[in-house]
Amino acid sequence: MIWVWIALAPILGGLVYGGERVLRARMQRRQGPPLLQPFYDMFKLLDKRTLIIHAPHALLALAHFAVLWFSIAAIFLGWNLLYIIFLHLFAQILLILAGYSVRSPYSHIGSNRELLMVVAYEPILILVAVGFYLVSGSFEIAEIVKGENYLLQIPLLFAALLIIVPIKVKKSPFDVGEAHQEIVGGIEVEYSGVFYEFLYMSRFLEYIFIYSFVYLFGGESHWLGAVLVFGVFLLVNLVDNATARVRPAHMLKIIYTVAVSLAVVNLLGILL
Amino acid sequence: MKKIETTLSTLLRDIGAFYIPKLWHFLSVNGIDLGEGKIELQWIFSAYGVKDEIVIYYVLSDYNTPVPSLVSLIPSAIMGEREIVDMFGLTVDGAESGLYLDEDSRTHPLRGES
Amino acid sequence: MLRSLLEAFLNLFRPIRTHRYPAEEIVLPSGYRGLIEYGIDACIFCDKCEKVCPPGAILFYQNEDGTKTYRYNPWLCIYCGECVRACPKPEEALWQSETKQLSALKEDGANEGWFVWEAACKQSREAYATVKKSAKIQNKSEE
Amino acid sequence: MKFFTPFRKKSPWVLHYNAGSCNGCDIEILAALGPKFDLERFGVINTGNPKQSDIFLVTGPVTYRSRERLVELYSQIPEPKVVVAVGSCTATGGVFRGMYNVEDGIDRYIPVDVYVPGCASSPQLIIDALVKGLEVLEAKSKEIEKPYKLFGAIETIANKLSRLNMATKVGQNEKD
Amino acid sequence: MDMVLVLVLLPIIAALLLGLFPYQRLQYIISGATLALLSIVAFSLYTSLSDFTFHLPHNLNILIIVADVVLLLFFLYQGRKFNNIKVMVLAVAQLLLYGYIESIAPVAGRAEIVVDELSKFMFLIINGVGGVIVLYAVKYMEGESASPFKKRLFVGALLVFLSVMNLIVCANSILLFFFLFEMTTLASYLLIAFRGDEISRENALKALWMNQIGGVVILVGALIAIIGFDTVMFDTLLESSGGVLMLSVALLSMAALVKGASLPFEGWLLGAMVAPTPVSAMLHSATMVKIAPYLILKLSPVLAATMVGGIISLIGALVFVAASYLALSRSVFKEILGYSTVALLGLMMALAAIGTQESIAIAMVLMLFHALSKALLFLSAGVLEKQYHCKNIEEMKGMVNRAPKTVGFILFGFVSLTLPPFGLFMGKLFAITSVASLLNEHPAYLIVLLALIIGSALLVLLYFKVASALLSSASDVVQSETMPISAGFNIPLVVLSFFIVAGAVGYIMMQQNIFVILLAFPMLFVFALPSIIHSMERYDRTLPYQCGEKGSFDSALVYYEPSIKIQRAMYWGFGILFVAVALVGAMS
Amino acid sequence: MKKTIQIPLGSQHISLLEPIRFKFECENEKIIGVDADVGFVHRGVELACTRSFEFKQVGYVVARVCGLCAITHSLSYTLAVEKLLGYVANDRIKYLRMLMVELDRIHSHMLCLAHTAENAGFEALFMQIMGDRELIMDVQEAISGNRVQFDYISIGGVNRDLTPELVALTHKNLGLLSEKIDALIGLFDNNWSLSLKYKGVGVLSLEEAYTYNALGPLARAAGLATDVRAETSDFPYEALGYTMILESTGDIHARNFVRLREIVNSIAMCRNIIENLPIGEIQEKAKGKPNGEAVVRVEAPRGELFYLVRGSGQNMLDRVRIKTPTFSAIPAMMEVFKGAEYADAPAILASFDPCMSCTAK
Ligand code: SF4
Ligand code: SF4
Ligand code: SF4
Ligand code: SF4
Ligand code: SF4
Ligand code: SF4
Ligand code: SF4
Ligand code: SF4
Repeated sequence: MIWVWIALAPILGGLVYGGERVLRARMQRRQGPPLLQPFYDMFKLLDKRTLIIHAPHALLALAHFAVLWFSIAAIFLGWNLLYIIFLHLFAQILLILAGYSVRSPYSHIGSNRELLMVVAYEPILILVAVGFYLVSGSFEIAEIVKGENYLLQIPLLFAALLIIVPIKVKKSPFDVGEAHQEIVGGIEVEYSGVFYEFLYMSRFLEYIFIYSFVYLFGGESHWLGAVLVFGVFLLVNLVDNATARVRPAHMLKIIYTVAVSLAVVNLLGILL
Repeated sequence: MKKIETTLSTLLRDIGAFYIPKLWHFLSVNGIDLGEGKIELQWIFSAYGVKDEIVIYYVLSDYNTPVPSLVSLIPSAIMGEREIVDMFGLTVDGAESGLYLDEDSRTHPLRGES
Repeated sequence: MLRSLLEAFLNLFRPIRTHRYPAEEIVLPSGYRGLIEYGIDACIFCDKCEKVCPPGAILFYQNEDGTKTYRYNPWLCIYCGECVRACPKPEEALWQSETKQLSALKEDGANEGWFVWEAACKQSREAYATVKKSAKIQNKSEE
Repeated sequence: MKFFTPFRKKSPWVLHYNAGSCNGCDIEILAALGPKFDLERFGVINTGNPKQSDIFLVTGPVTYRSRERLVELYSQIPEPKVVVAVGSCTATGGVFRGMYNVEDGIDRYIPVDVYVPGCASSPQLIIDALVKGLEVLEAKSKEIEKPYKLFGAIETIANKLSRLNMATKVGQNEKD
Repeated sequence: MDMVLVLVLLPIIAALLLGLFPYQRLQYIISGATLALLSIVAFSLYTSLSDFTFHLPHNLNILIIVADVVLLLFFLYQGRKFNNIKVMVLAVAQLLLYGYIESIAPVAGRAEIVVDELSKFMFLIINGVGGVIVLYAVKYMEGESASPFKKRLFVGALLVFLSVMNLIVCANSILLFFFLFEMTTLASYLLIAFRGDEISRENALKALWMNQIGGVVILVGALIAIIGFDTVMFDTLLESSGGVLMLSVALLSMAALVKGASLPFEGWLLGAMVAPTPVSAMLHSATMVKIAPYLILKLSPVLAATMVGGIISLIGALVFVAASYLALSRSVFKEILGYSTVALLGLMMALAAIGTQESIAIAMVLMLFHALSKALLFLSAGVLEKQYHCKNIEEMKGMVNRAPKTVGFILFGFVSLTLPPFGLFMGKLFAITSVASLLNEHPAYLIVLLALIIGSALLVLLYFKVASALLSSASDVVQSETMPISAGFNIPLVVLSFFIVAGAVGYIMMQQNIFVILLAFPMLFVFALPSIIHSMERYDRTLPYQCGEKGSFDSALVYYEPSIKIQRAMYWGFGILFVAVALVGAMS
Repeated sequence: MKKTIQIPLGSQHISLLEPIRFKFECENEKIIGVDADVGFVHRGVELACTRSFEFKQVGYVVARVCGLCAITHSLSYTLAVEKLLGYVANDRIKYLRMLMVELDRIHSHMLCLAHTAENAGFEALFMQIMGDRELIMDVQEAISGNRVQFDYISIGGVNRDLTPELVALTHKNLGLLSEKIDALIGLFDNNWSLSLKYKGVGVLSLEEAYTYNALGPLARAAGLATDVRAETSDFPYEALGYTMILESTGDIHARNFVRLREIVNSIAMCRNIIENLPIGEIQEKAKGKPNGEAVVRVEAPRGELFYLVRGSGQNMLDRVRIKTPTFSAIPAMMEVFKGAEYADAPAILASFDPCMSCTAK
């Protein structure tokens, strides 16, 4: 059963993405694309002639996608949270290397920003993991989902996580890595056809990845988890529609002051 | 509209004496081909906050005499100067060609056929 | 920012502004400047419209029998309406409709075809002029 | 693959390039992306990136200086692709026809599939053209489409298909 | 015991042989054989179970005293010669202290040499990595502009240094340790100054005086140990309790901070980067500086769960972050590596000072894999420097096209420093786990945890910034020429890579954790990449998107320079913390 | 060692409507040098106006210099020619012309605000403004028959009259719009992320505004009191409630605010115009051929538009000189970029509301 879910992860993510595009359009009082639009895009991309800059660049996207999927699988299988975070980091690094491996200005800046984003959200993810550990006594997801009351015990960590969700799902105010109007999508700028497809789908997986973290806060109650995911989803989209994109430096500053101190205060609160 | 004639050699001095950044808005450099290799060059100013006050310094010249640059007085004159370099093929020191035209496109469209 | 958040949320419950265009026609206001239409019966072939048209979207082909054929290129026209204002018999010979021209495909020769026409019209006039001239000369010599 | 072709129609990503227009048509494209006409309901994303685009929305009659860029962008769009010339001046040169720095319509350089009239063209017309363009897109093949002019050959270098020189000026290839 | 003798004497013999026979081929054979022998011996030592101890002959002890005095006089002379007050003052201080201590030193009760688990582990690092570096050095020195004799001397010196290192990690007497400590100082001094130009000289002197501070604090520590516990032996000292014990230990750990180039002493290590690359590899990242975590590890039974231990782990953790951050503003490849070494040494010391069984184990793992990876990186940097004449990462752009193999090694080095399933990654992962589990004991570990997390993130940023420069290459169809790189350079790199992989595999096996093994799975993609690349011929190659324009794109990397104010505050802060170690030691 | 990145922006870039090419020399992402190429859109309108078009057609041609303020172009040209013909339009014509110019200003300002929001990464705001802008587009379409190129003004008058239905429609939409603008003003003032993005960013100081001859909203945002509407007497602006809008900080925020408040002012003026519309002919005969030289200045949405027309009593003119606002604003623009972050560059650029198509003509 779990393997089916793992196999379906991109589809699930695609639905989330599709739903998000509809929701965003509605928030802007537009009709918006159909719900299945991401899949149309996917199939369309498969049908394009592919242009590449050089082979390693193209393949790194593939590797990124595969490793990302692997990390999603790790989540579903209930592995150690820290491993999962680092696996994800690894996937991200493959992508960043890809961005750097072409001599393209936007790709380079995109990679730079992606690195900054990693530096920004990685600590928070780990702190959240540590928070789970302190409350449940284990880093294993399989153990963590057996606990409860996370929301009461580590509420500020949840808030910290909330702050970084927009980074991962590439939403305002922290969509600096993609920033269409500045760097035309950043890392993804040089991809086309099937190889872009992998990047496009890895976005779906990112959704699953980050929303799983949110889901964990529900503990053993699946309902609470689902409600949390939905609430965060809605909130993130609301914020996306109410803010402009901040500068990368601002993003770092906000994360490192607000989010980190929230997390630290919460951890201290548990410990003292 | 006031038109004041001057010459290329006295241009810098005249405009230097006339132009006070807080009073005058520099509009543009303008060239008008008069035919037979002659050109009228105009430097146009308007006054801030005063109705219908326009002052035009103009010079009758030909295409071969280099035109002095006003950039030292008015930094924004560079645009107009580059424009007349491109459009009329004049030489203005410090103003490069290539604002509008590529090297290989037609040269100096506004210059009259002579 | 809270205001914007609230607005975004409320927008979810407001009607959308989108006009489902191809499914639902958009009503153009009366007086919309659409296609130029031509009524051959009323036209007196004064060529005023052709002369006044800025981009040259109206051309007359000079037929050998002295009549002219009207050519109009909606992909060249800028819909300024100047031709209609110039026309001595507006509403009958030339008028501006309120409909839009649809887009053309490659086969319609929107540009390529017009180059051909321009050349053809020019040639037809020259040819006609020479014919006329020679006819005149002939007339004179006959006299 | 046959199975995928219908989806071309559902996900047209556009690239917009202004090849010397007066902005009139560009702001209408912008308006078409706006909430009233909302191109996104057709699945349109304005990618701004040729490599991920299917539809090339061009405005402007191609000025002398933008022609190389036009061809360069065109050659960076992977097939199948559709070119939509938005506005009278893009289709035929419009009011600029015959001016010295203008090339009378983009179809002097690249194959145009849909010509949109209007000066300025309007969102409705743009949507119409898009719908028409999608039909063309569906029928297209994935073979390489070449621009007409300023065209360096498509070469294979070390067994790899290369489009690096597709938009060099005529004759420039031989020089260097 | 014979084996330890082999470890100590074989390098010296090899060095002598090298001095005698000036044949290139022979140099390879000798150094290769030495490498093989040393590694085998070290490995068999490591697997042997028992600890053992032995006394040094009395004569040798006298000899050491004489040598020590000569050494200090030499320092004094150098200070005099180059007019460096700091060197002179410190040398004189050490002479006086040393004289006094020798006069009151108790007759050795216990053995001067103790080979325990830790020593064996260190043998492994020193001989495995050091041997490879010597092998590499032979090739490297070929291209150096120095007399053949000097070149041989250089390689010989590296070998002798190996034996010094082998001895230091089993010294039980603080005085012996001091002597060897000063020997390593001497070694860095001489080898940094090897090129003999102005900058080298200056940096060498800087290294000299900073390291001498270490010497002074060791002596003071020894003095206190003698006064308080009437011993100069580590093991006796560590067994005792109460009184001035903490002060003595604190002073000794301060020596470690200096040797480990923790801030504010990182200057000497960075200055050391002017030395020939094998020196950087050997002294300044792979082996010598490992004395620092080694010393802390040795002291950790006492340090664990004390204020002194706490403050050292604090310093270590903060250094980890600060040095990673400072590295981001650098553009010389070796300096970047140097800074990251400083950072990781800080981490190791932090973990060692925490002193739980788990954290000690992690510190040791970090030491081993760091030595391997850094040696690999330094040696590769040396190749780029020698063959392509580029030191600055800005010059290394697109190097992947020109030197694919070397860049491959460098990337592998980075990967092994940051990614699963390699040792360093595992080390950091477990470090987080173990620090997290400590949180319940004392919330103050939160600082260490934070530093750990943020520092790791910054290091990732750093490594991939550099990797990016190497990788950025133009389109596939644009050919660029590569240069053949001789086997002399490649073989050591291959050996190191092999060690890294073998280490990782061994480590994973040891963990017996299914997840860890699975973690290795994503790496398959990376290794599978090159093989797939060949099948990519049917795709069109195009140029990068440049807004429709043509023309080449040139970019520098991103540099994050902290402002002068922040830097100054940082140095002051670390200076105060450094002094605080002694104060805290005195108080408890 | 050189540590700069060259970041290109344009000629094709998603944040640009038009081809303009910047090359930013950046340290990290901080801009230290700018190089701009503005000539991609050069078509040769000035020459064509004197060679291929008769003076009566030129009004339609110069409208295609720029689609955003086409109406100001045709107005300036028409005024210049009318001056040469010695013709003075009656009040109704003047009022109608003013109405169109002000409507155009509203839509252009709104477009600029939307575009600045989009370039700052605030898509929802872009959509909101674009949605509200349709109100004014409808009015324009109804009055002139086209959404963008109005072709409303011709020599001797205007082409269409304002019927009572149109008056009603205009009234209604202006009323709706003014509510929306009030909401926008609140939003621009209070949104936290917008103030990060806009306040103190892209500052043009008053000093710089004087030195670089800034104009239009750009100058007024810096506190330089210049507005052609107050500096010419061609139109009775003061009588219709014109006030000059000034801000002092000179950053993006100030420019946005100048535009927002100008929209409010323009709405008020438009209402005054339609309420006090004089009675008269909308088209009178202006006889003769242009002879002599005339200069005309008109306040376009982006600042002063300048026309110099010289004729010698023939159908073809001798010289049509067009000096457009953005053309003059470019030196100031380049100055502002220096020291800014690249991440802000698209927003700064959009806040200048540049128009390359008129810059290059
Ligand atoms: S900018 Fe990014 S999030 Fe926005 S529409 Fe484009 S791809 Fe989507
Ligand atoms: S509407 Fe204008 S462009 Fe069209 S045919 Fe008439 S005059 Fe020509
Ligand atoms: S102006 Fe009118 S009457 Fe004259 S040719 Fe044209 S359509 Fe016919
Ligand atoms: S984000 Fe991109 S797709 Fe969305 S409106 Fe802006 S430009 Fe268009
Ligand atoms: S068709 Fe007309 S409105 Fe559109 S860009 Fe061309 S000139 Fe401008
Ligand atoms: S809406 Fe998009 S395509 Fe159109 S001009 Fe703006 S950025 Fe370009
Ligand atoms: S003038 Fe500037 S802001 Fe306005 S549409 Fe053109 S590019 Fe956009
Ligand atoms: S800047 Fe010029 S071209 Fe642009 S809108 Fe204004 S007048 Fe028109």
